[in-house]
Amino acid sequence: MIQKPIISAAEAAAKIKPGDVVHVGGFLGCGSPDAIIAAIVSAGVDGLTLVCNDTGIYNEAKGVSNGPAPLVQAKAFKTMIVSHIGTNPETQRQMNSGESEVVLVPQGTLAERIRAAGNGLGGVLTPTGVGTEVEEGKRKLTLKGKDYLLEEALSGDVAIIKAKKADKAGNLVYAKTARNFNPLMATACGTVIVEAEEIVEVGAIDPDQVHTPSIFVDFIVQAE
Amino acid sequence: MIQKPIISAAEAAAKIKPGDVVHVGGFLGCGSPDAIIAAIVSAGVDGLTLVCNDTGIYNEAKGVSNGPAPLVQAKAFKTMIVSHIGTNPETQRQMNSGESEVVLVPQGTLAERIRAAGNGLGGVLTPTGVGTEVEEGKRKLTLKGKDYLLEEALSGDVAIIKAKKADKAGNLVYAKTARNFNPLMATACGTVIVEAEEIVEVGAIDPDQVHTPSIFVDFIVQAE
Amino acid sequence: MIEYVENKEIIARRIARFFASGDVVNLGIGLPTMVGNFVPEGVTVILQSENGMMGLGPAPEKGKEDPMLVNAGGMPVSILPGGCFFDSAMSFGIIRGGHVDYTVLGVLEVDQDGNLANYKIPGKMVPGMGGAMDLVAGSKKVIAATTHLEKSGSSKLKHRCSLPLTAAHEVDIVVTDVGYFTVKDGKFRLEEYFAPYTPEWIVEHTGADVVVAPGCKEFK
Amino acid sequence: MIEYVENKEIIARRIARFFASGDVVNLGIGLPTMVGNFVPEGVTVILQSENGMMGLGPAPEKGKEDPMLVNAGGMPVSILPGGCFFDSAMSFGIIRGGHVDYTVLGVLEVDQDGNLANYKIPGKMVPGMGGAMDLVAGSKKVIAATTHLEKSGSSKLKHRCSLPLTAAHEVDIVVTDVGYFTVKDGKFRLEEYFAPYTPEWIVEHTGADVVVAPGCKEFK
Repeated sequence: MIQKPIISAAEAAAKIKPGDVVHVGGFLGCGSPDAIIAAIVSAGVDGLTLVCNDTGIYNEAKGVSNGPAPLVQAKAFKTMIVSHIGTNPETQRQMNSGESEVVLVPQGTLAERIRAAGNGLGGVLTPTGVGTEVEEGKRKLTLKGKDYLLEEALSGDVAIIKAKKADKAGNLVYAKTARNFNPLMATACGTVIVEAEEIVEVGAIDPDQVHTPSIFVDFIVQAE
Repeated sequence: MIQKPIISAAEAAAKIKPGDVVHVGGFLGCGSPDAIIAAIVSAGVDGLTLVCNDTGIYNEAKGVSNGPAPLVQAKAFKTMIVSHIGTNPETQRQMNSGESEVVLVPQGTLAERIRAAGNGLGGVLTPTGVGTEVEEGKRKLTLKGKDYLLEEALSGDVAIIKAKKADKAGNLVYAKTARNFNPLMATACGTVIVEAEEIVEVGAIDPDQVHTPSIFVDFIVQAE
Repeated sequence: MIEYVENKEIIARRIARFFASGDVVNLGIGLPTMVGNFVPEGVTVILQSENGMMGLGPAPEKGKEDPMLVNAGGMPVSILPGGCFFDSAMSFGIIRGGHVDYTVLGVLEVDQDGNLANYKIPGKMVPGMGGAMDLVAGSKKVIAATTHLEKSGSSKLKHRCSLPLTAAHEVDIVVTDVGYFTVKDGKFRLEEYFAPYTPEWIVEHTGADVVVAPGCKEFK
Repeated sequence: MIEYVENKEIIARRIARFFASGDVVNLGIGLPTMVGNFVPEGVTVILQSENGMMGLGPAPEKGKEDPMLVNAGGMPVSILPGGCFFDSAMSFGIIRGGHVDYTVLGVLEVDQDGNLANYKIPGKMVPGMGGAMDLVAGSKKVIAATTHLEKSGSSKLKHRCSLPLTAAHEVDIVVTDVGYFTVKDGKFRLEEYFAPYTPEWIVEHTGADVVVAPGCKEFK
């Protein structure tokens, strides 16, 4: 099996170009690729579009800044496509001041749009958001008397994700609730970089227990 | 955790009523719930609609009849919604004679239609089948210059599936290529019956390694 | 004269009584999370957390938290035997697919047509909908949990929501600290009242159309 | 005069040369499966099987077959280290999502517009499309593998398919036992010819428009 390059967090950050659409795994900081995020902050890339469940937790008083929050703080994002920003006042500030654009997407719809992109589907029909502001600008279809919104695939240029374990070919296993959006984003982006807590030899993971097949992964970063 | 009733194959068969839409896991007999299929043949239910990858392998000369083939032989199906019938001449005979209706669905589309039903989606947009007979009677939508067919969710009354291992709560693990359609069908039907090679205590399966969460499963049958 | 005093515990206690063994339940952040503490002895519910788990257990002891094991609010939790983890697509497949029996969530407003608003106060506060829109659209029964009155004294139950909706026509049950209501035929229907409040007091102090169900009784 | 003799091995051998290390490849049943035997030393391809695996290995020794480990034709196979299993949704997500570099499949007919027919002869034989429609619509490159002529002597390469299509305009490359063609601008373009056949013979014995590429050469 072909092995994937093991690179540094800084090398990973260098793969992200200004203006890229970047999918970032994690849920309120759980399962976020923290070392790569820190390296992108250091690299100072901007004009990015974020696709993530949320913009992380930012609490200055408690000294907490997790998930994509350090990148929000660094004003790396022109646009943020997320389901929740309630735990990051800086995101709300940037949105209200017009410094950045925030597009709110229902969490399940976000998951399906990312999956659709990775799975070659143009989109899906979901009942979520019917009768709400989420409808605006979307096609509505009625099937068997029930209304659905057509939600389109949402792909990205680069995905940065976090795994518990990667073999050197790129097969991944996630831990507990740190799985969340990571396996979906792994399918949906041109370049996929995983930050793995543990890197093991090819063959060390039971083939029935692989969460993300190796072929989706381009680069591996050893988590700190 | 609530435990699920462990029932016999005959009791499982009795849950299927004439006219039901039955999802049957397996791929050319690999990962098929064989004991339950045999029990349905014995029970003599008919007028069923089959949803399955295929109608099994039937080869009289070699004495092979696997997957749903024994049920095809018993004329249990009024309609068969499948992707492939090339390994079962009896299905082709019934189709050509008009004894039963066969609806051919591309395999990936079949997988997504079943998944959509289980996941509360009205349908998905797939490029598969554009420009072919599969288009007929379907809505075609164009997104970003590419054509897609709208393929609708395909639910069922009962799913009979096969697992390698079930805990008593109904969490399932599948083996190798015997996984195939089984986890998708587990989400898509009113009643879900699993035939498990091994039944273990609750807590015996690593929660990161569950393929089908317990809540989808209604009844467990011990495989022979 | 009856004086209104906020009482979140009664809301959580009443909601916990709806569940039967085997029910799959999603509890939202805040007040709904309290419901888990009041599930009656002998009733085993399965708690789902939309960040990707089934079989949510209590918070671990201090010092035993696992940063990889949190609920949808990012708080440390545990998993019960028979629970499992899954990705966000499966999590919302479970939710949207009608495999969750009850979702319990807080509201900013709820109205007599079953509309619910809880994710946005335009120009003021925009936390985002997170998983709420899917939960409300997909769960078999939606229970809105809310104190009956605002601090200002105005009713949380409305003729018509004025804030952007989280979902239209999806709320089945509303439990406040004065009573339990179903949503029927464009009205709130009072099914039970909580002492010291009376049906008369409740009708008077609700900013929406309330009918008192024929069998309406006191909850004890 | 050149006499046509069917030669499946040359087809498999030529196709195997297209691959680079790391390519994900799906080989259809029959002739395409043979391609796996001719991948050059030093080139490591990853074989995908649409029934749900990556890293397909050779057939096991007789007596060592695992009934739970088969390919999409139901035949016993093995899995290489680093391979993995998945369900049918993931399998076709991989296929439809453009993560398969090459799909190689047999044809009943293929035409100069890149249309392909291989799942149905109305009124005669209807095996069904299985995974072929997804594979052809989703793979980055589609290679049609076919003997050049029918037993009857008629060309498998057509101006226009007459049978129901498996997919429209998706075929990139056609390899027969006389040469290798690309599909371009509504014509077959001969890129390489296999001795003893010559470009002239091939143009004459193909029931479709064939242009000979400027750099067309003999394959060795």
